[in-house]
Amino acid sequence: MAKKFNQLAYRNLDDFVYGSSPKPVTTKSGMVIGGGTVYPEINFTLPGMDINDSTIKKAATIYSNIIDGVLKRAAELYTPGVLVEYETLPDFTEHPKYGIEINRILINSMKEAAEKYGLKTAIRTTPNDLREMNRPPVMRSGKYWDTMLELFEQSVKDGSDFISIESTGGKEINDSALVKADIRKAIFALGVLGCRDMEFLWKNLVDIAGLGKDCYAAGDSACGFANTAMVLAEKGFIPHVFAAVIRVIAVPRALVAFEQGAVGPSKDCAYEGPFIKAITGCPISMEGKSAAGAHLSPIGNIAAAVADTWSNESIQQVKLLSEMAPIVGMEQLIYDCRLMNAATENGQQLIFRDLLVKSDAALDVQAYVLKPDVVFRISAELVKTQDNFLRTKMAAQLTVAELKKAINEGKVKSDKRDMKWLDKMQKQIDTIPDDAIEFYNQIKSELDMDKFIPSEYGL
Amino acid sequence: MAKKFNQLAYRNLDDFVYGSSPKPVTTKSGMVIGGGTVYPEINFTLPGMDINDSTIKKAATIYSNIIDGVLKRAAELYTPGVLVEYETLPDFTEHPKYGIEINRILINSMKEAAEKYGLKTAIRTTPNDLREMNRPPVMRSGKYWDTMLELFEQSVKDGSDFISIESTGGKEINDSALVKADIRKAIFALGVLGCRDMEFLWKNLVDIAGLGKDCYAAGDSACGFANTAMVLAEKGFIPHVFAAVIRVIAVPRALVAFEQGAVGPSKDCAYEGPFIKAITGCPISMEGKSAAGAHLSPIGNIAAAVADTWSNESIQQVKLLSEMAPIVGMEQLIYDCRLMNAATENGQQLIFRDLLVKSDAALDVQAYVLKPDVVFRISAELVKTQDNFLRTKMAAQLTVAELKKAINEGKVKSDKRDMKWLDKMQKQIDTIPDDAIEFYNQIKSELDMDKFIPSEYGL
Amino acid sequence: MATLENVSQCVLDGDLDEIKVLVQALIDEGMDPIKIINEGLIAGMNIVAPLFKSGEMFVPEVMESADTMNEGMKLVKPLIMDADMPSKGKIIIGTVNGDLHDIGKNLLIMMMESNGYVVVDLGVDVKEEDFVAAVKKHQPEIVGMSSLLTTTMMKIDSTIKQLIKEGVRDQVKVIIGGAPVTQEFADDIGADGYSEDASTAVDLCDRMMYEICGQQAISA
Amino acid sequence: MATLENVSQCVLDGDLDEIKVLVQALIDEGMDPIKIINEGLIAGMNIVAPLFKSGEMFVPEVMESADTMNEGMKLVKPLIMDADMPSKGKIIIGTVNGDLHDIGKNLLIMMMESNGYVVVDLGVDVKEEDFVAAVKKHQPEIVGMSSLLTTTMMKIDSTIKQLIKEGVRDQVKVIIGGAPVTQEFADDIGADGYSEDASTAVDLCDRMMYEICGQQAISA
Ligand SMILES: [Zn+2]
Ligand SMILES: [Zn+2]
Ligand SMILES: [Zn+2]
Repeated sequence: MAKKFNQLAYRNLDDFVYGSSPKPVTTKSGMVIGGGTVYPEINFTLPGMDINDSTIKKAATIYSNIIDGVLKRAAELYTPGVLVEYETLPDFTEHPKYGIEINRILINSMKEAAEKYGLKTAIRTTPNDLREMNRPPVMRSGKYWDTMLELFEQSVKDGSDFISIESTGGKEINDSALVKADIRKAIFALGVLGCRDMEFLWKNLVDIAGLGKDCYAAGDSACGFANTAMVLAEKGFIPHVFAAVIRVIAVPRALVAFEQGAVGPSKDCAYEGPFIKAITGCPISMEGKSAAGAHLSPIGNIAAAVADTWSNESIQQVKLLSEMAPIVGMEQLIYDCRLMNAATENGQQLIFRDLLVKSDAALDVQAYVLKPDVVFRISAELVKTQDNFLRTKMAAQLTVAELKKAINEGKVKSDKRDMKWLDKMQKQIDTIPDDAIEFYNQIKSELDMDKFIPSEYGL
Repeated sequence: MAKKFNQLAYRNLDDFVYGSSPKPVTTKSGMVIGGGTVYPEINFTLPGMDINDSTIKKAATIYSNIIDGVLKRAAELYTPGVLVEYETLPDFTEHPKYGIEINRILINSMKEAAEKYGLKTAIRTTPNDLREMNRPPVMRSGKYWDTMLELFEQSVKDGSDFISIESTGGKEINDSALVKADIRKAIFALGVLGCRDMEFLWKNLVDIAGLGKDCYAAGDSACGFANTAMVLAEKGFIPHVFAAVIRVIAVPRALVAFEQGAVGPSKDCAYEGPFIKAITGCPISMEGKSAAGAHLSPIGNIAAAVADTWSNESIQQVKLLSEMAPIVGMEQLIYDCRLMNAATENGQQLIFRDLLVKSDAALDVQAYVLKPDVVFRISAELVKTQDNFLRTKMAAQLTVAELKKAINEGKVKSDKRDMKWLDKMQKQIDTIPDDAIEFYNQIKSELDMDKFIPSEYGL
Repeated sequence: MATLENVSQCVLDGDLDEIKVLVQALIDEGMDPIKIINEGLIAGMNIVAPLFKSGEMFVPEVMESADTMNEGMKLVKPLIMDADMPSKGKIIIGTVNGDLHDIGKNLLIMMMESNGYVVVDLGVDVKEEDFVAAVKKHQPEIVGMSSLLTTTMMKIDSTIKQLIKEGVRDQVKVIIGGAPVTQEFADDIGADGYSEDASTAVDLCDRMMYEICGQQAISA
Repeated sequence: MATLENVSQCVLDGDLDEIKVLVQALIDEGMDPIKIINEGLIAGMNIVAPLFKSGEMFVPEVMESADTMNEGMKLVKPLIMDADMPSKGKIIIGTVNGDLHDIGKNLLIMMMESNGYVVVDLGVDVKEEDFVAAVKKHQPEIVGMSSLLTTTMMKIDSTIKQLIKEGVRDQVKVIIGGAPVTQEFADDIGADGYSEDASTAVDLCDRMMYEICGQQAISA
């Protein structure tokens, strides 16, 4: 039975702050995520190398060095806890034994750090979505589905605290929608394909999480959708307003995981997090300036405004002048968290939240849509329907309207071409019917049917 | 005529905040450093390579790519201004034509960025102190002195806004004092040799700055003294309390530059900056968590508490997942500055300063000595004498006393061995006479006379 | 009245309906179809390219212009021998084995095509031997490879080795790109060029073609 | 009463006066001087090393212990033939040409000496040919080079090349370190080992010596 979200999790905008959420999650080690403290979430990846039976030992050594290094630094800086994310590279999901081995290495090092330093840690295991290895993607069965689930299951049994994924259902259509700035196709990709796939996928993942002791299904990220849009916008390839709208239309898709039983913290790169937190009350992970090594962004500070864990997204094991890059990332995250938590200890978290917001909100439309009041206003409308597709269409309409108003009132910096694009999007959105199937029939002829298989989405 | 500092530049501790100082400095481009806004200060260096006539062209291209990249990102993020630091590698000072060429490339790119984006910039040129290339160092004449001054002079004429240096007078004695945690020798190195060298050197540098249009002598850093101590302490090689005391005894040395006419912003890695600002009222540069790629530190946030420019110290031109590392550094600095400046716009800079302080001050003795109230208390004592050596001895006494009190009162985390080391230092300091020459005669027999030439310090 | 300038402007505006009218009118007037291409359609894209580079046009707008140019091409192409079709050169492009990222690759293809290159898209997850087979079949001047993952970038290296092994490495220039890829890496593995993103890749290819064919090629 | 255990404890405590009394007493008792060294003085340092590694001792304390050991050595050394002096091996150490950093190097020397190695310190700013000359003269098992600057790290490479050119590369193991140096760089330029800092360098050298001489060397 899916959960229903038909009202906001908050009554008061002032309660909507970083570090605490109405439904905190407690890890095996006693970290209470959303319980008042913002924790750092550290991510890392291999330097350039091949992965095969002859190199896996070397890769394991690198992961082992990384985790030992970051946990040592975390202990030296007295962090109240660390969430480690292990996000797999494709080879580690395709060959689950590789992924399982690395996950175990990380869990072991975390145990050692607990003994050695008394450090509290938890691990989020995030297999990459392998299903797109088939072209067109096969979403509900087959070799890739099987190996992916194998990695999930064993990780859960081996002691992972959280499981997540950046799932890709609908990406095969969204990719070209992005570069063409085609909002109708993007709404189809996220609101029809994405939401349908999420429902299927997260039902399975919630069940798998249940196989473990105190293991939680944590949440998904529309990374390949909304973050790709953000990166394209940063490069000047597509309009910032388009990327801002994509961000918000990714919200109903993300919500599906929580309807199916995910409890957070949602994924770091899921900037749709603030909406999820407002609607579900579950804690969220976010990333901003301290993830600049993974991607530049116009939301370096505001991303932290209501974050419960604060992440560096990812960094390769390369040497900087001081230390290996993941250790540098660990230190930066810890100081960011210290500052936020210091404000909380003073009872000044609201002041600090508003500074994070003020820092960025007026400078970019993508930052503007993450303002807590904007998040509340849009979220309050979205909960009025339980139809995921309609929610997606509404998200687009509401965001376009919010941005037009903000630009007209001079509340946010905008490119001279932005208003034209907002008008264009509005016109396109207005052609979309309220019913998903009706929309599918309408748009079918425009879709590249070599790229996707309708039956994989129950269509 | 040297300036005298016999009282604090502030009456009220609440005025002692980041971004504004009693004596702001205005750059050619109109940036007012210490005038209310914290600016990012970006530094960068080459990846691993040889420098000679056949590679200098490649090096020039790399610097050109770096500066264009960072200024573009700075403009995209709407920063109110950028201070660029060009800190030379030895080859670029030894062959001034190399250093001059790179400095010109940077200045040209800054001009282009002004035209293209309307970006305000200024440049600090920091030749490395070449005099230690002689062993023992020759401080007041000779080939290295000459080439170093040649680079300073031409840079000033070519349009540099600020000149700085990390001077090394006394380092030849301080190096072994650090690893032996010998506070007497360190006081001799900084308070006798360092101060004497600073007087000679900065008299010259202030004159050279005067050769340029609106060019300022900005300040020095005891990097090779106090930051080396910090790094050794981070590695667990020497006691944190020892590094904390070294930090403060570097203050009188740094002050000499300002007595000679330097006006700030003092050097980024000169963590003695807060004391300099309290005493002289000049703006300061600082670095912390966003300089973690250059060195880890226990003062990631507190370092920003009274900073006027905020620096990344240095980063090589290496590729991270998003972008080249200097661009990543630029973005992180800008977001840090945005947040601080947002607080200032709200009139909340004091709240924010105190959060930066609260974040770190209780967790490490090196952070504790940078607390604004501690800085004020110690500075207020130091200005009572005009004798640089006596000031240095007093700095040591005062810091030991502050730390003992703080540890006893449970105000700062400490290692169980710290009190023993504080007692040991105090005993050693008590053996030091108040007169520099008397001290020199006392300690002479313990000095390795192969390592330094007394006459180079007027001894 | 239809003029070559109107055609160029129409490409710039991305007007898919109008272009047909204009180009057909010029054909009916008896204008040399190669002239229509070079001085009308491609000339239009030559205005687009710098506007994109300076940030005044977005990718979707460039794509509309490219679509418009292609719409015009459809009308003139049948009137010209294949061999006479103006082209800057031929490039085959693919994302390497194990890597599924295609947005960057697709942007590159779009930019290359709209700048007058003939592009053969091998898609994503392209095996070493498939690159080799494509070189043998299509005889391109340039091979472009992209990798977005640190664990697939070494596949660029192995593909180059395969090209050498099969004796076709010298026939082509190899250019590479993608998030983890750097100029240094390109130098290390013996690629001919590295490009940071789609918008600089065209310049890179122009330089490559210049090395291959001399000035001629670029002004084609 | 003086015992070997007292001597070890005295080294650990770093008591420069007491050590003379204790060692002299054992000599006067007629104890084998090599036994005094191995089971008293070096045994003391063998307690110090792990305490330093685990963060329970600071460098200045280790240095005091090392000084204390050396003070004891001064008394026993004249009683032993040079060739019989226990030593793990000989290492020459220097900071490369153009680089003036010596704290890290000096820490390494201190750690190596107090772990039983004989160290020849070439100082800072050491030219390629001076490394070679020192290898020929001192016949060390290991050569250690450090570089703290990105612009001097390539000097490690050129020094290794010079060792090869002069035909002495095979006689020694080369270990390297310093802020910009990485394991990858060490592999690239053909160094035998890389160490992150002084405290791990001793382990590295012990491994190197094991490769050279077998188990024997380490337990010397
Ligand atoms: Zn992501
Ligand atoms: Zn410095
Ligand atoms: Zn600096």
